[in-house]
Amino acid sequence: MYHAEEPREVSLTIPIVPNMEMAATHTAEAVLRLMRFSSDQIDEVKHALIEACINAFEHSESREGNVYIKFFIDREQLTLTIQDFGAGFETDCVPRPSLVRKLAGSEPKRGWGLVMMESLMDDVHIDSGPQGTRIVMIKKRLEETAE
Amino acid sequence: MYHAEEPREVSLTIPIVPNMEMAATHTAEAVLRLMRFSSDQIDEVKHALIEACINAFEHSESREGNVYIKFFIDREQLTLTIQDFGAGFETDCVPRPSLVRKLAGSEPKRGWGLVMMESLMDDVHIDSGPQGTRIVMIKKRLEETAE
Amino acid sequence: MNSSFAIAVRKDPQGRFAVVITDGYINNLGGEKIGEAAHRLIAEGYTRIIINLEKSTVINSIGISVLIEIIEKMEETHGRLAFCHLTRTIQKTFTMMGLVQYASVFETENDAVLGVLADA
Amino acid sequence: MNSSFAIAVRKDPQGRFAVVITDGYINNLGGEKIGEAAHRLIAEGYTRIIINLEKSTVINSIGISVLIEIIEKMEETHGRLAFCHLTRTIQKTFTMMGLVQYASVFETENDAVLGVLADA
Ligand SMILES: Nc1ncnc2c1ncn2[C@@H]1O[C@H](COP(=O)(O)OP(=O)(O)O)[C@@H](O)[C@H]1O
Ligand SMILES: Nc1ncnc2c1ncn2[C@@H]1O[C@H](COP(=O)(O)OP(=O)(O)O)[C@@H](O)[C@H]1O
Repeated sequence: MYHAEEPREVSLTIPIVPNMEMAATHTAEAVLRLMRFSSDQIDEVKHALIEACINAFEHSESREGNVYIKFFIDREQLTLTIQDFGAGFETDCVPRPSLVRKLAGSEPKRGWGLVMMESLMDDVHIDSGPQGTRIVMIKKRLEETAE
Repeated sequence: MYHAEEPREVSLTIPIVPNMEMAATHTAEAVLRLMRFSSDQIDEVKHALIEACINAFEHSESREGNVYIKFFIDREQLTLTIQDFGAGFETDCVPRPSLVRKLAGSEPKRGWGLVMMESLMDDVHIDSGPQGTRIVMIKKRLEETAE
Repeated sequence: MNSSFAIAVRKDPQGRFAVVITDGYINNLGGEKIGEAAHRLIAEGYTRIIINLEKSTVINSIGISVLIEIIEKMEETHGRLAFCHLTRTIQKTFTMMGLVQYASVFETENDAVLGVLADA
Repeated sequence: MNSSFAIAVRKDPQGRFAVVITDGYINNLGGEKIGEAAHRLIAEGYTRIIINLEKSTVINSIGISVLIEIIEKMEETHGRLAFCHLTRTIQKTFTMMGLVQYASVFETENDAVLGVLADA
Protein backbone atom coordinates (compact mmCIF):
# COMPACT_ATOMS: atom_id res chain seq x y z
CA MET A 1 0.00 0.00 0.00
CA TYR A 2 0.95 3.59 -0.44
CA HIS A 3 2.84 5.31 2.36
CA ALA A 4 2.25 9.02 2.58
CA GLU A 5 5.87 9.65 3.61
CA GLU A 6 7.28 9.22 0.13
CA PRO A 7 6.84 12.22 -2.14
CA ARG A 8 5.35 11.38 -5.51
CA GLU A 9 5.09 13.32 -8.70
CA VAL A 10 2.67 12.83 -11.58
CA SER A 11 2.89 14.95 -14.74
CA LEU A 12 0.22 15.42 -17.34
CA THR A 13 0.47 17.41 -20.54
CA ILE A 14 -2.75 18.14 -22.40
CA PRO A 15 -3.37 19.96 -25.66
CA ILE A 16 -5.60 23.02 -25.77
CA VAL A 17 -8.78 21.32 -26.95
CA PRO A 18 -12.28 22.02 -25.63
CA ASN A 19 -13.17 19.88 -22.62
CA MET A 20 -9.64 18.50 -22.36
CA GLU A 21 -9.69 19.78 -18.77
CA MET A 22 -11.74 16.63 -18.13
CA ALA A 23 -8.61 14.54 -18.73
CA ALA A 24 -6.93 16.57 -16.01
CA THR A 25 -9.76 16.11 -13.51
CA HIS A 26 -9.88 12.39 -14.12
CA THR A 27 -6.16 12.06 -13.61
CA ALA A 28 -6.43 14.20 -10.47
CA GLU A 29 -9.23 12.07 -9.11
CA ALA A 30 -7.34 8.80 -9.59
CA VAL A 31 -4.02 10.10 -8.27
CA LEU A 32 -5.46 11.84 -5.21
CA ARG A 33 -7.60 8.86 -4.34
CA LEU A 34 -4.55 6.62 -4.43
CA MET A 35 -2.78 9.21 -2.30
CA ARG A 36 -5.63 9.10 0.21
CA PHE A 37 -7.01 12.59 -0.05
CA SER A 38 -10.65 12.88 1.04
CA SER A 39 -13.46 12.99 -1.53
CA ASP A 40 -14.31 16.59 -0.65
CA GLN A 41 -10.70 17.68 -1.03
CA ILE A 42 -10.43 15.85 -4.34
CA ASP A 43 -13.57 17.57 -5.56
CA GLU A 44 -12.21 20.99 -4.62
CA VAL A 45 -8.90 20.30 -6.34
CA LYS A 46 -10.74 19.17 -9.47
CA HIS A 47 -12.72 22.40 -9.66
CA ALA A 48 -9.64 24.59 -9.08
CA LEU A 49 -7.78 22.59 -11.73
CA ILE A 50 -10.60 23.08 -14.24
CA GLU A 51 -10.42 26.85 -13.74
CA ALA A 52 -6.68 26.95 -14.26
CA CYS A 53 -6.95 24.80 -17.39
CA ILE A 54 -9.79 26.70 -19.02
CA ASN A 55 -7.97 29.97 -18.35
CA ALA A 56 -4.95 28.63 -20.20
CA PHE A 57 -7.27 27.39 -22.97
CA GLU A 58 -9.18 30.66 -23.29
CA HIS A 59 -6.67 33.35 -22.49
CA SER A 60 -3.10 32.14 -22.90
CA GLU A 61 -2.94 32.45 -26.70
CA SER A 62 -0.24 29.83 -26.52
CA ARG A 63 1.15 29.00 -29.95
CA GLU A 64 2.78 25.87 -28.69
CA GLY A 65 -0.69 24.70 -27.65
CA ASN A 66 -0.23 22.69 -24.47
CA VAL A 67 -0.98 22.95 -20.78
CA TYR A 68 1.50 21.35 -18.38
CA ILE A 69 0.14 19.99 -15.13
CA LYS A 70 2.15 18.57 -12.25
CA PHE A 71 0.90 16.89 -9.11
CA PHE A 72 3.49 16.75 -6.36
CA ILE A 73 2.27 14.87 -3.33
CA ASP A 74 4.04 14.48 -0.01
CA ARG A 75 3.18 13.72 3.56
CA GLU A 76 1.76 17.18 4.18
CA GLN A 77 0.16 18.35 0.98
CA LEU A 78 -0.52 18.35 -2.71
CA THR A 79 1.33 20.96 -4.72
CA LEU A 80 -0.35 21.37 -8.08
CA THR A 81 1.17 23.44 -10.88
CA ILE A 82 -0.54 24.44 -14.11
CA GLN A 83 1.65 26.07 -16.70
CA ASP A 84 1.22 27.48 -20.20
CA PHE A 85 3.72 29.12 -22.53
CA GLY A 86 1.30 31.81 -23.66
CA ALA A 87 1.17 35.58 -23.50
CA GLY A 88 0.76 35.93 -19.74
CA PHE A 89 -1.19 38.66 -17.96
CA GLU A 90 -0.82 41.34 -15.32
CA THR A 91 -2.03 39.58 -12.22
CA ASP A 92 -2.33 42.89 -10.36
CA CYS A 93 -4.70 44.31 -12.95
CA VAL A 94 -7.42 41.66 -12.64
CA PRO A 95 -10.36 43.26 -10.79
CA ARG A 96 -12.02 41.29 -7.97
CA PRO A 97 -15.42 40.21 -9.24
CA SER A 98 -18.49 41.60 -7.53
CA LEU A 99 -21.84 39.89 -7.84
CA VAL A 100 -23.64 43.13 -6.97
CA ARG A 101 -21.95 44.98 -9.84
CA LYS A 102 -22.51 42.03 -12.18
CA LEU A 103 -26.24 42.00 -11.36
CA ALA A 104 -26.34 45.77 -11.81
CA GLY A 105 -24.91 45.25 -15.28
CA SER A 106 -21.84 47.35 -14.53
CA GLU A 107 -19.33 44.55 -15.02
CA PRO A 108 -19.27 41.41 -17.17
CA LYS A 109 -20.80 38.25 -15.72
CA ARG A 110 -17.55 36.33 -16.18
CA GLY A 111 -14.41 36.62 -14.09
CA TRP A 112 -14.81 34.03 -11.30
CA GLY A 113 -12.01 31.64 -12.15
CA LEU A 114 -9.18 33.06 -10.04
CA VAL A 115 -11.35 33.63 -6.96
CA MET A 116 -12.71 30.10 -7.27
CA MET A 117 -9.17 28.71 -7.22
CA GLU A 118 -8.38 30.81 -4.15
CA SER A 119 -11.51 29.75 -2.37
CA LEU A 120 -11.08 26.04 -3.08
CA MET A 121 -7.34 25.68 -2.44
CA ASP A 122 -5.27 26.45 0.65
CA ASP A 123 -2.83 28.60 -1.29
CA VAL A 124 -2.62 29.91 -4.84
CA HIS A 125 0.39 31.65 -6.33
CA ILE A 126 0.47 32.99 -9.89
CA ASP A 127 3.61 33.73 -11.84
CA SER A 128 2.80 35.34 -15.16
CA GLY A 129 4.74 37.24 -17.76
CA PRO A 130 5.60 37.27 -21.45
CA GLN A 131 7.00 33.74 -21.09
CA GLY A 132 3.60 32.44 -20.00
CA THR A 133 1.70 31.66 -16.84
CA ARG A 134 2.44 29.27 -14.02
CA ILE A 135 -0.04 28.72 -11.22
CA VAL A 136 1.07 26.90 -8.09
CA MET A 137 -1.75 25.74 -5.85
CA ILE A 138 -1.54 23.91 -2.55
CA LYS A 139 -4.00 21.62 -0.84
CA LYS A 140 -3.00 20.51 2.63
CA ARG A 141 -3.94 17.05 3.77
CA LEU A 142 -6.63 16.89 6.41
CA GLU A 143 -5.20 15.85 9.77
CA GLU A 144 -6.81 12.40 9.75
CA THR A 145 -5.64 11.46 6.27
CA ALA A 146 -2.06 12.52 6.98
CA GLU A 147 -1.73 9.85 9.65
CA MET B 1 -16.34 20.43 -30.67
CA TYR B 2 -13.40 18.19 -31.38
CA HIS B 3 -12.55 17.42 -34.98
CA ALA B 4 -10.85 14.12 -35.54
CA GLU B 5 -8.64 15.59 -38.26
CA GLU B 6 -6.28 17.33 -35.90
CA PRO B 7 -3.68 15.09 -34.26
CA ARG B 8 -3.52 15.46 -30.49
CA GLU B 9 -0.98 14.34 -27.97
CA VAL B 10 -1.43 13.80 -24.24
CA SER B 11 1.51 12.80 -22.02
CA LEU B 12 1.33 11.31 -18.58
CA THR B 13 4.23 10.43 -16.30
CA ILE B 14 3.47 8.29 -13.27
CA PRO B 15 5.74 7.07 -10.50
CA ILE B 16 6.14 3.35 -9.84
CA VAL B 17 3.66 3.04 -6.99
CA PRO B 18 1.18 0.18 -6.53
CA ASN B 19 -2.12 0.82 -8.30
CA MET B 20 -0.79 3.96 -9.99
CA GLU B 21 -1.81 2.28 -13.27
CA MET B 22 -5.30 3.46 -12.26
CA ALA B 23 -4.21 7.06 -12.92
CA ALA B 24 -3.27 5.94 -16.42
CA THR B 25 -6.58 4.22 -17.08
CA HIS B 26 -8.56 7.21 -15.86
CA THR B 27 -6.58 9.55 -18.06
CA ALA B 28 -7.05 7.16 -20.98
CA GLU B 29 -10.77 6.96 -20.40
CA ALA B 30 -11.23 10.74 -20.34
CA VAL B 31 -8.96 11.42 -23.32
CA LEU B 32 -10.37 8.68 -25.54
CA ARG B 33 -13.92 9.63 -24.71
CA LEU B 34 -13.24 13.20 -25.75
CA MET B 35 -11.62 11.82 -28.89
CA ARG B 36 -14.76 9.79 -29.61
CA PHE B 37 -13.45 6.28 -29.33
CA SER B 38 -16.16 3.72 -28.54
CA SER B 39 -16.66 2.42 -24.99
CA ASP B 40 -15.53 -1.07 -25.96
CA GLN B 41 -12.38 0.27 -27.57
CA ILE B 42 -11.65 2.43 -24.55
CA ASP B 43 -12.07 -0.56 -22.29
CA GLU B 44 -9.65 -2.62 -24.37
CA VAL B 45 -7.08 0.17 -24.38
CA LYS B 46 -7.40 0.54 -20.60
CA HIS B 47 -6.70 -3.15 -20.05
CA ALA B 48 -3.71 -3.18 -22.42
CA LEU B 49 -2.37 -0.05 -20.72
CA ILE B 50 -2.69 -1.64 -17.29
CA GLU B 51 -0.60 -4.61 -18.46
CA ALA B 52 2.14 -2.40 -19.87
CA CYS B 53 2.22 -0.32 -16.67
CA ILE B 54 2.31 -3.21 -14.24
CA ASN B 55 5.07 -4.84 -16.27
CA ALA B 56 7.13 -1.67 -15.92
CA PHE B 57 6.27 -1.58 -12.20
CA GLU B 58 7.12 -5.23 -11.57
CA HIS B 59 9.91 -6.03 -13.97
CA SER B 60 11.71 -2.90 -15.13
CA GLU B 61 13.87 -2.40 -12.02
CA SER B 62 13.96 1.24 -13.04
CA ARG B 63 16.07 3.31 -10.62
CA GLU B 64 14.65 6.51 -11.93
CA GLY B 65 11.22 5.23 -10.93
CA ASN B 66 8.78 6.54 -13.53
CA VAL B 67 6.65 5.25 -16.36
CA TYR B 68 6.14 7.55 -19.35
CA ILE B 69 2.87 7.26 -21.22
CA LYS B 70 1.94 9.08 -24.41
CA PHE B 71 -1.40 9.11 -26.19
CA PHE B 72 -1.15 10.27 -29.77
CA ILE B 73 -4.52 10.51 -31.46
CA ASP B 74 -5.23 11.30 -35.07
CA ARG B 75 -7.97 10.75 -37.58
CA GLU B 76 -7.16 7.09 -38.03
CA GLN B 77 -5.94 5.77 -34.72
CA LEU B 78 -4.59 6.02 -31.23
CA THR B 79 -0.88 5.38 -30.86
CA LEU B 80 -0.07 4.65 -27.25
CA THR B 81 3.48 4.40 -25.95
CA ILE B 82 4.55 3.18 -22.54
CA GLN B 83 8.20 3.62 -21.68
CA ASP B 84 10.43 2.87 -18.73
CA PHE B 85 14.16 3.43 -18.23
CA GLY B 86 14.71 0.10 -16.56
CA ALA B 87 16.78 -3.00 -17.29
CA GLY B 88 14.88 -4.17 -20.37
CA PHE B 89 14.33 -7.78 -21.42
CA GLU B 90 14.87 -10.13 -24.34
CA THR B 91 11.53 -9.99 -26.10
CA ASP B 92 12.39 -13.11 -28.13
CA CYS B 93 12.96 -15.16 -25.00
CA VAL B 94 9.49 -14.72 -23.49
CA PRO B 95 7.65 -18.05 -23.92
CA ARG B 96 4.03 -17.96 -25.17
CA PRO B 97 1.82 -18.88 -22.24
CA SER B 98 -0.17 -22.09 -22.46
CA LEU B 99 -3.20 -22.65 -20.25
CA VAL B 100 -2.86 -26.42 -20.69
CA ARG B 101 0.72 -26.39 -19.40
CA LYS B 102 -0.24 -24.00 -16.59
CA LEU B 103 -3.06 -26.30 -15.47
CA ALA B 104 -0.68 -29.26 -15.72
CA GLY B 105 1.63 -27.40 -13.35
CA SER B 106 4.47 -27.39 -15.86
CA GLU B 107 4.70 -23.60 -16.15
CA PRO B 108 3.93 -20.71 -13.80
CA LYS B 109 0.36 -19.39 -13.74
CA ARG B 110 1.54 -15.88 -14.58
CA GLY B 111 2.73 -14.62 -17.96
CA TRP B 112 -0.40 -13.30 -19.69
CA GLY B 113 0.41 -9.59 -19.91
CA LEU B 114 2.04 -9.43 -23.33
CA VAL B 115 -0.53 -11.68 -25.01
CA MET B 116 -3.33 -9.64 -23.45
CA MET B 117 -1.89 -6.47 -24.99
CA GLU B 118 -1.63 -8.21 -28.36
CA SER B 119 -5.15 -9.51 -28.19
CA LEU B 120 -6.71 -6.21 -27.13
CA MET B 121 -4.83 -3.83 -29.42
CA ASP B 122 -4.53 -3.76 -33.22
CA ASP B 123 -0.75 -3.68 -33.13
CA VAL B 124 1.91 -3.99 -30.42
CA HIS B 125 5.58 -3.33 -30.92
CA ILE B 126 8.17 -3.73 -28.15
CA ASP B 127 11.57 -2.12 -28.14
CA SER B 128 13.61 -3.30 -25.19
CA GLY B 129 17.25 -3.19 -24.25
CA PRO B 130 19.64 -2.07 -21.53
CA GLN B 131 18.27 1.49 -21.88
CA GLY B 132 14.79 0.33 -20.93
CA THR B 133 11.56 -0.75 -22.57
CA ARG B 134 9.25 1.09 -24.92
CA ILE B 135 5.98 -0.42 -26.01
CA VAL B 136 4.09 1.12 -28.91
CA MET B 137 0.49 0.00 -29.25
CA ILE B 138 -2.06 1.00 -31.84
CA LYS B 139 -5.83 1.06 -31.70
CA LYS B 140 -7.53 1.91 -34.97
CA ARG B 141 -10.73 3.91 -34.89
CA LEU B 142 -13.84 1.99 -35.82
CA GLU B 143 -15.17 3.09 -39.20
CA GLU B 144 -18.22 4.89 -37.82
CA THR B 145 -16.33 6.91 -35.23
CA ALA B 146 -13.74 8.08 -37.75
CA GLU B 147 -16.40 9.88 -39.76
CA MET C 1 -17.40 11.32 -16.82
CA ASN C 2 -17.57 12.67 -20.34
CA SER C 3 -18.60 16.11 -21.42
CA SER C 4 -22.10 15.31 -22.60
CA PHE C 5 -24.82 17.33 -20.99
CA ALA C 6 -28.57 16.87 -20.85
CA ILE C 7 -31.40 18.86 -19.46
CA ALA C 8 -35.01 18.10 -18.52
CA VAL C 9 -37.76 20.49 -17.49
CA ARG C 10 -40.65 19.53 -15.24
CA LYS C 11 -43.55 21.96 -14.87
CA ASP C 12 -45.96 22.07 -11.97
CA PRO C 13 -49.39 21.00 -13.33
CA GLN C 14 -50.84 24.08 -11.63
CA GLY C 15 -48.24 26.29 -13.25
CA ARG C 16 -46.84 27.61 -9.96
CA PHE C 17 -43.22 26.61 -10.53
CA ALA C 18 -40.90 24.71 -12.87
CA VAL C 19 -37.86 22.53 -12.25
CA VAL C 20 -34.83 22.44 -14.52
CA ILE C 21 -33.00 19.14 -14.02
CA THR C 22 -29.44 19.06 -15.28
CA ASP C 23 -27.25 16.07 -16.02
CA GLY C 24 -23.51 16.37 -16.61
CA TYR C 25 -20.68 18.87 -16.65
CA ILE C 26 -21.89 22.48 -16.55
CA ASN C 27 -19.34 24.19 -18.79
CA ASN C 28 -20.10 26.97 -21.31
CA LEU C 29 -22.36 24.68 -23.36
CA GLY C 30 -24.09 23.16 -20.33
CA GLY C 31 -24.56 26.64 -18.88
CA GLU C 32 -26.06 27.91 -22.13
CA LYS C 33 -28.59 25.07 -22.18
CA ILE C 34 -29.65 25.86 -18.62
CA GLY C 35 -29.88 29.53 -19.54
CA GLU C 36 -32.06 28.81 -22.57
CA ALA C 37 -34.39 26.57 -20.56
CA ALA C 38 -34.72 29.19 -17.81
CA HIS C 39 -35.30 32.04 -20.23
CA ARG C 40 -38.00 30.03 -21.98
CA LEU C 41 -39.70 29.39 -18.64
CA ILE C 42 -39.49 33.06 -17.69
CA ALA C 43 -40.96 33.99 -21.08
CA GLU C 44 -43.81 31.55 -20.40
CA GLY C 45 -44.51 33.45 -17.21
CA TYR C 46 -42.89 31.23 -14.58
CA THR C 47 -41.60 33.30 -11.67
CA ARG C 48 -40.48 30.40 -9.49
CA ILE C 49 -37.75 28.23 -10.94
CA ILE C 50 -35.83 25.43 -9.27
CA ILE C 51 -32.56 24.16 -10.68
CA ASN C 52 -31.86 20.60 -9.57
CA LEU C 53 -28.12 19.87 -9.83
CA GLU C 54 -28.22 16.33 -8.42
CA LYS C 55 -26.65 14.88 -11.55
CA SER C 56 -24.23 17.75 -12.12
CA THR C 57 -21.32 17.40 -9.76
CA VAL C 58 -18.86 19.38 -11.85
CA ILE C 59 -19.33 22.99 -12.88
CA ASN C 60 -16.95 25.62 -14.18
CA SER C 61 -16.94 29.39 -13.74
CA ILE C 62 -18.25 29.96 -17.27
CA GLY C 63 -21.26 27.81 -16.48
CA ILE C 64 -21.75 29.70 -13.23
CA SER C 65 -21.73 33.05 -15.02
CA VAL C 66 -24.79 31.90 -16.94
CA LEU C 67 -26.57 31.24 -13.66
CA ILE C 68 -25.93 34.89 -12.77
CA GLU C 69 -27.70 35.91 -15.99
CA ILE C 70 -30.68 33.86 -14.89
CA ILE C 71 -30.71 35.57 -11.49
CA GLU C 72 -30.57 38.94 -13.26
CA LYS C 73 -33.59 38.02 -15.40
CA MET C 74 -35.49 36.69 -12.38
CA GLU C 75 -34.82 39.89 -10.41
CA GLU C 76 -36.49 41.85 -13.21
CA THR C 77 -39.67 39.78 -12.87
CA HIS C 78 -39.41 39.62 -9.06
CA GLY C 79 -39.18 35.85 -9.37
CA ARG C 80 -37.64 33.31 -7.04
CA LEU C 81 -34.76 31.05 -8.03
CA ALA C 82 -33.78 28.03 -5.96
CA PHE C 83 -31.12 25.35 -6.25
CA CYS C 84 -31.17 21.87 -4.80
CA HIS C 85 -28.76 18.95 -4.45
CA LEU C 86 -25.57 21.00 -4.53
CA THR C 87 -22.32 19.21 -3.82
CA ARG C 88 -20.29 20.69 -0.99
CA THR C 89 -17.85 22.23 -3.47
CA ILE C 90 -20.59 23.89 -5.50
CA GLN C 91 -22.31 25.14 -2.34
CA LYS C 92 -18.99 26.58 -1.12
CA THR C 93 -18.47 28.30 -4.46
CA PHE C 94 -21.99 29.77 -4.59
CA THR C 95 -21.49 31.07 -1.03
CA MET C 96 -18.10 32.60 -1.85
CA MET C 97 -19.66 34.37 -4.84
CA GLY C 98 -22.56 35.71 -2.81
CA LEU C 99 -24.98 33.89 -5.07
CA VAL C 100 -26.85 32.47 -2.06
CA GLN C 101 -28.06 36.01 -1.28
CA TYR C 102 -30.10 35.98 -4.50
CA ALA C 103 -31.12 32.33 -4.76
CA SER C 104 -32.14 29.89 -2.06
CA VAL C 105 -30.38 26.59 -1.65
CA PHE C 106 -32.21 23.44 -0.53
CA GLU C 107 -31.16 19.87 0.13
CA THR C 108 -33.88 18.18 -1.89
CA GLU C 109 -36.17 19.10 -4.75
CA ASN C 110 -39.14 18.68 -2.45
CA ASP C 111 -37.70 21.16 0.04
CA ALA C 112 -37.08 23.55 -2.82
CA VAL C 113 -40.69 23.29 -4.03
CA LEU C 114 -41.98 24.02 -0.51
CA GLY C 115 -39.44 26.84 -0.28
CA VAL C 116 -40.41 28.66 -3.46
CA LEU C 117 -44.11 28.22 -2.70
CA ALA C 118 -43.80 29.56 0.87
CA ASP C 119 -45.12 33.09 1.41
CA ALA C 120 -46.27 32.96 -2.20
CA MET D 1 -12.64 4.13 -9.81
CA ASN D 2 -10.32 3.50 -6.88
CA SER D 3 -8.43 0.37 -6.04
CA SER D 4 -10.59 -0.82 -3.19
CA PHE D 5 -11.95 -4.31 -3.58
CA ALA D 6 -14.69 -6.19 -1.79
CA ILE D 7 -16.03 -9.67 -1.96
CA ALA D 8 -19.25 -11.36 -0.86
CA VAL D 9 -20.14 -15.04 -0.82
CA ARG D 10 -23.65 -16.37 -1.19
CA LYS D 11 -24.28 -20.05 -0.50
CA ASP D 12 -27.20 -22.08 -1.84
CA PRO D 13 -29.35 -23.02 1.20
CA GLN D 14 -29.33 -26.61 -0.10
CA GLY D 15 -25.55 -26.53 -0.38
CA ARG D 16 -25.49 -27.31 -4.10
CA PHE D 17 -23.46 -24.28 -5.18
CA ALA D 18 -21.94 -21.02 -3.99
CA VAL D 19 -21.57 -17.62 -5.62
CA VAL D 20 -18.55 -15.37 -5.14
CA ILE D 21 -19.56 -11.77 -5.87
CA THR D 22 -16.69 -9.40 -6.52
CA ASP D 23 -16.68 -5.61 -6.43
CA GLY D 24 -13.80 -3.55 -7.79
CA TYR D 25 -10.48 -3.84 -9.58
CA ILE D 26 -9.19 -7.42 -9.71
CA ASN D 27 -5.45 -6.90 -9.34
CA ASN D 28 -3.07 -9.10 -7.32
CA LEU D 29 -4.87 -8.27 -4.05
CA GLY D 30 -8.36 -8.62 -5.52
CA GLY D 31 -7.33 -11.89 -7.15
CA GLU D 32 -5.96 -13.21 -3.86
CA LYS D 33 -9.22 -12.45 -2.10
CA ILE D 34 -11.20 -14.31 -4.76
CA GLY D 35 -8.73 -17.20 -4.51
CA GLU D 36 -9.08 -17.39 -0.73
CA ALA D 37 -12.87 -17.34 -0.92
CA ALA D 38 -12.91 -20.06 -3.58
CA HIS D 39 -10.42 -22.25 -1.75
CA ARG D 40 -12.47 -21.97 1.43
CA LEU D 41 -15.59 -23.02 -0.48
CA ILE D 42 -13.76 -25.96 -2.05
CA ALA D 43 -12.49 -26.97 1.41
CA GLU D 44 -16.09 -26.85 2.64
CA GLY D 45 -17.01 -29.33 -0.08
CA TYR D 46 -18.56 -27.07 -2.73
CA THR D 47 -17.93 -28.43 -6.21
CA ARG D 48 -19.99 -25.85 -8.08
CA ILE D 49 -18.78 -22.28 -7.80
CA ILE D 50 -20.00 -19.23 -9.66
CA ILE D 51 -17.94 -16.05 -9.83
CA ASN D 52 -20.13 -13.01 -10.49
CA LEU D 53 -18.03 -10.19 -11.96
CA GLU D 54 -20.87 -7.70 -12.50
CA LYS D 55 -19.17 -5.09 -10.34
CA SER D 56 -15.65 -5.83 -11.53
CA THR D 57 -15.13 -4.24 -14.91
CA VAL D 58 -11.36 -4.01 -14.67
CA ILE D 59 -9.02 -6.96 -14.18
CA ASN D 60 -5.31 -7.41 -14.70
CA SER D 61 -3.32 -10.45 -15.73
CA ILE D 62 -2.10 -11.07 -12.19
CA GLY D 63 -5.69 -11.28 -11.02
CA ILE D 64 -6.48 -13.63 -13.89
CA SER D 65 -3.63 -15.94 -12.95
CA VAL D 66 -5.33 -16.50 -9.61
CA LEU D 67 -8.48 -17.61 -11.45
CA ILE D 68 -6.35 -20.26 -13.15
CA GLU D 69 -5.32 -21.55 -9.74
CA ILE D 70 -8.97 -21.89 -8.84
CA ILE D 71 -9.65 -23.84 -12.04
CA GLU D 72 -6.72 -26.11 -11.22
CA LYS D 73 -8.15 -26.82 -7.75
CA MET D 74 -11.64 -27.39 -9.15
CA GLU D 75 -10.31 -29.86 -11.73
CA GLU D 76 -8.86 -31.91 -8.88
CA THR D 77 -12.28 -32.22 -7.26
CA HIS D 78 -14.08 -32.58 -10.62
CA GLY D 79 -15.99 -29.42 -9.79
CA ARG D 80 -17.63 -26.88 -12.08
CA LEU D 81 -16.62 -23.25 -12.23
CA ALA D 82 -18.78 -20.65 -13.95
CA PHE D 83 -18.49 -16.91 -14.53
CA CYS D 84 -21.26 -14.42 -15.13
CA HIS D 85 -21.62 -10.78 -16.09
CA LEU D 86 -18.31 -10.51 -17.94
CA THR D 87 -17.61 -7.30 -19.81
CA ARG D 88 -16.81 -7.77 -23.47
CA THR D 89 -13.11 -7.11 -22.80
CA ILE D 90 -12.92 -9.69 -20.02
CA GLN D 91 -14.84 -12.24 -22.11
CA LYS D 92 -12.46 -11.62 -25.03
CA THR D 93 -9.48 -12.11 -22.73
CA PHE D 94 -10.81 -15.32 -21.18
CA THR D 95 -11.47 -16.65 -24.67
CA MET D 96 -7.99 -15.71 -25.89
CA MET D 97 -6.49 -17.53 -22.90
CA GLY D 98 -8.57 -20.66 -23.46
CA LEU D 99 -10.09 -20.24 -20.03
CA VAL D 100 -13.60 -20.75 -21.43
CA GLN D 101 -12.67 -24.38 -22.13
CA TYR D 102 -12.44 -25.01 -18.40
CA ALA D 103 -15.11 -22.69 -17.05
CA SER D 104 -18.53 -21.81 -18.41
CA VAL D 105 -19.54 -18.25 -19.05
CA PHE D 106 -23.12 -17.03 -18.56
CA GLU D 107 -24.85 -13.70 -19.00
CA THR D 108 -26.61 -13.62 -15.65
CA GLU D 109 -26.15 -15.22 -12.26
CA ASN D 110 -29.43 -17.03 -12.70
CA ASP D 111 -28.27 -18.57 -15.97
CA ALA D 112 -25.06 -19.57 -14.24
CA VAL D 113 -26.95 -21.29 -11.41
CA LEU D 114 -29.08 -23.24 -13.92
CA GLY D 115 -25.89 -24.01 -15.84
CA VAL D 116 -23.89 -25.46 -12.98
CA LEU D 117 -26.90 -27.45 -11.74
CA ALA D 118 -27.65 -28.93 -15.20
CA ASP D 119 -26.69 -32.59 -15.59
CA ALA D 120 -25.76 -32.47 -11.92
N1 LIG E 1 -3.37 31.48 -18.25
C1 LIG E 1 -3.70 32.75 -18.53
N2 LIG E 1 -3.13 33.41 -19.56
C2 LIG E 1 -3.46 34.70 -19.84
N3 LIG E 1 -4.37 35.40 -19.13
C3 LIG E 1 -4.98 34.81 -18.09
C4 LIG E 1 -4.69 33.46 -17.75
N4 LIG E 1 -5.45 33.15 -16.66
C5 LIG E 1 -6.17 34.25 -16.37
N5 LIG E 1 -5.91 35.24 -17.23
C6 LIG E 1 -6.48 36.62 -17.20
O1 LIG E 1 -7.12 36.80 -15.95
C7 LIG E 1 -8.49 37.16 -16.13
C8 LIG E 1 -9.35 36.64 -14.99
O2 LIG E 1 -9.45 35.24 -15.06
P1 LIG E 1 -10.64 34.50 -14.33
O3 LIG E 1 -10.75 35.02 -12.94
O4 LIG E 1 -10.41 33.04 -14.46
O5 LIG E 1 -11.96 34.93 -15.11
P2 LIG E 1 -12.39 34.73 -16.64
O6 LIG E 1 -11.56 33.65 -17.22
O7 LIG E 1 -13.84 34.37 -16.55
O8 LIG E 1 -12.17 36.06 -17.29
C9 LIG E 1 -8.84 36.62 -17.49
O9 LIG E 1 -9.92 37.31 -18.07
C10 LIG E 1 -7.55 36.82 -18.26
O10 LIG E 1 -7.44 38.14 -18.71
N1 LIG F 1 8.87 -3.31 -18.86
C1 LIG F 1 9.53 -4.47 -18.69
N2 LIG F 1 10.80 -4.47 -18.19
C2 LIG F 1 11.47 -5.63 -18.02
N3 LIG F 1 10.95 -6.84 -18.31
C3 LIG F 1 9.71 -6.92 -18.80
C4 LIG F 1 8.94 -5.75 -19.02
N4 LIG F 1 7.75 -6.13 -19.53
C5 LIG F 1 7.78 -7.46 -19.62
N5 LIG F 1 8.95 -7.97 -19.18
C6 LIG F 1 9.35 -9.39 -19.17
O1 LIG F 1 8.44 -10.12 -19.98
C7 LIG F 1 7.87 -11.20 -19.21
C8 LIG F 1 6.46 -11.47 -19.67
O2 LIG F 1 5.60 -10.41 -19.31
P1 LIG F 1 4.05 -10.68 -19.24
O3 LIG F 1 3.60 -11.39 -20.44
O4 LIG F 1 3.40 -9.38 -18.98
O5 LIG F 1 3.81 -11.64 -18.00
P2 LIG F 1 4.17 -11.49 -16.44
O6 LIG F 1 4.37 -10.04 -16.15
O7 LIG F 1 3.00 -12.06 -15.74
O8 LIG F 1 5.41 -12.30 -16.22
C9 LIG F 1 7.98 -10.73 -17.78
O9 LIG F 1 7.99 -11.82 -16.88
C10 LIG F 1 9.32 -9.99 -17.78
O10 LIG F 1 10.39 -10.90 -17.69
